[in-house]
Amino acid sequence: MPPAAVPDAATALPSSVPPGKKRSSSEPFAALPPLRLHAFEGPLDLLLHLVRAGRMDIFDLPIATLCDQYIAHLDALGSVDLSVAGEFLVMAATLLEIKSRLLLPVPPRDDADPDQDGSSLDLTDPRAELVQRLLEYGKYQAIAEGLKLREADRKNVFFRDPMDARLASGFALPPKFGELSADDLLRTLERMLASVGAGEKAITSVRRQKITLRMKMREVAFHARQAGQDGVSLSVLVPNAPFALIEVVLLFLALLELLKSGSVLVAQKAFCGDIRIFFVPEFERAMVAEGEIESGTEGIEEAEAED
Amino acid sequence: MTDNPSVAANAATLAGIIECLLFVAGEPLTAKELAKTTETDEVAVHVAVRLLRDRYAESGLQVVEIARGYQMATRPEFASAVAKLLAPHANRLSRPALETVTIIAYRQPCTQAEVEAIRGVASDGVLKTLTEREMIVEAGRRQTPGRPILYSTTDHFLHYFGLSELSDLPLLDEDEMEAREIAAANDDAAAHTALVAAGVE
Amino acid sequence: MTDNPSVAANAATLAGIIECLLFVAGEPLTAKELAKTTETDEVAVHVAVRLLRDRYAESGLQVVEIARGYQMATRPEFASAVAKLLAPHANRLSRPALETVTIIAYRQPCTQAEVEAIRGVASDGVLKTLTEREMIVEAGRRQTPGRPILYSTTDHFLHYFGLSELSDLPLLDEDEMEAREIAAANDDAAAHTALVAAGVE
Repeated sequence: MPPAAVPDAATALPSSVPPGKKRSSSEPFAALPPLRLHAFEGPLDLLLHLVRAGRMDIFDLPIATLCDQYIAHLDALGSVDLSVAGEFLVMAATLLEIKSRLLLPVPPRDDADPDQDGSSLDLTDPRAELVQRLLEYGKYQAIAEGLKLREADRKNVFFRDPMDARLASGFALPPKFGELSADDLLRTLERMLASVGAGEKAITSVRRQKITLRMKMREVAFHARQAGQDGVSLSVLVPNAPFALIEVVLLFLALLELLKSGSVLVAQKAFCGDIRIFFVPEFERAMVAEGEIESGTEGIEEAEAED
Repeated sequence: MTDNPSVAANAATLAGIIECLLFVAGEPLTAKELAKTTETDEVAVHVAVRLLRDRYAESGLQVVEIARGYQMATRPEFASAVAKLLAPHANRLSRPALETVTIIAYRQPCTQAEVEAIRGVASDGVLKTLTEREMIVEAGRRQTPGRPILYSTTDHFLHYFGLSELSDLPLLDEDEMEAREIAAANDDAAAHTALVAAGVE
Repeated sequence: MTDNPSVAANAATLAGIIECLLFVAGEPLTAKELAKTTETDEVAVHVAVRLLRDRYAESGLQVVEIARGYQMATRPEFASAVAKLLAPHANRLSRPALETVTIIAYRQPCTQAEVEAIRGVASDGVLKTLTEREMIVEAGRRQTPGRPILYSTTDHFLHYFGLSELSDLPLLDEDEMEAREIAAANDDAAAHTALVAAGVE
């Protein structure tokens, strides 16, 4: 059966060349279109291609032909990029070695074994290992091809997402003008820390600092109150460099505490835009008792002290 | 058994319940899980699923057996309409990835070195991609020098290829494979054209 | 029209396609969206949906009209089985959340202070939870001192309570509303009953 369609390189392969005919690698097949190595997965892939395209008997591999064709393909590349073609060159060496060993006298065959009739593999044959590898790789290539078909079939079938996952993630809203989530603040902190170039290590010195959370809370609340209706920009509150990391951490914690107590509101007009902090007057606040803020703060400080 | 009308009614009710469960789960549910949730047994579940499948024969949906369980899915003939509604899905696997995952599927658990010995090329990048796509997972280490990482395929791999079990993979009889290989080498140039096309992509 | 077999066949095919679309969408699709995706018109969509509903009469699933669109859903009679499956993820609205979202639904847009005035307890945590669950959303600020945030309900809220439009909320005149809210704050069951009535499954 003639091949329905032959890959470009194969059309030019001189299949009329008798196996084993000597052919200098310095005169590559003139009509051969350049083979792009990146079209092949590796030397084994290229070899399999040559075996198939040349309709070679894999159990009686015409190694000389194969070797010549293989080297011709490498030559056709012109300058060889070692990082790409290293594996291909190793295979070329292997082919040459097999070819040379085939030139040596062949030990007499064991005629008592009826299986050694060419359809199965003679393990003393220098080609044996290569043929094994080609068989094995070809085997997986064939299955991979089958899986590819399954993949295509499967792509025509659609499933639905689990219910809970949809509820959790299906309706994510863009950031809006208004209160931000703690996550947004956390991300802001991460950004700030990243710009300072601080690692986690530096944060271990928390307890040694003279600044307390309550001091920072007072400072933030003061600035927010001073700013009035327009609120104060977070960038104003961020300490100027050089500063201790703890100051940034405390600023973040202070903001969280103040938010929790309803003393301030944090707003961002645009995604990644300026973050403003608004002071909330007492009478507008939720029913969070002043004492609760204090005790909460003290609780944290105690925890720090205990560390 | 089905002569008893109440049993038939029960099977229909169970089918309805299982239909609901498969609908909301959004992932394969095993017969065992279904039996547990419905407080029946696996036999009853299988009967109900068969009933459900019959009922869905005329439907745009189907109940498939996939990744060790049952799952509701659309029928392939409506794929183009559904694809229009949904955003384009993840890229298909490249040929290197396909080859690598095939080797792992058949030889699992296996090491990077084994994959590379068969493919004849470095495969670390491909293994990383496959791990990221949750097709393969690290499954311990081989107790040999260097303690290399062992890889095996995941349930997501089964799901991705529409397989129910690993045993759904074509059986790899060595002799048979050799025969196939010869066939491939001598008779089927077309298949190779496809392979080359895939490689060129 | 349906005498023409090809028209009937087309309607059945369209029903199958719409079935697939509703299945994968996981959110309500409007007749307009369905018509656009299937390249038909809204009349054809409505006919197909009716066909689909007839076919689903015996099924554990149903096609509901919700939040201005169609959606596939399980039937209420199988709720307990579904709940059992989803139990680990089940996350019902707490009573405070239910109360709060009720107040917001009827008075929207309204501020935290208003909610708290009615409920008589601090409600910031509840508002946060409701926002996270996308039942309510911030809808600007009131132009009064402190510029308090205004909240209103979302489409997700409609969906959660099986409402098609906000106007589907049981109508209350202002005086009665006040009375009920006070009752709701005092009586465990009242708010819940009102919402169950509103949720009408």
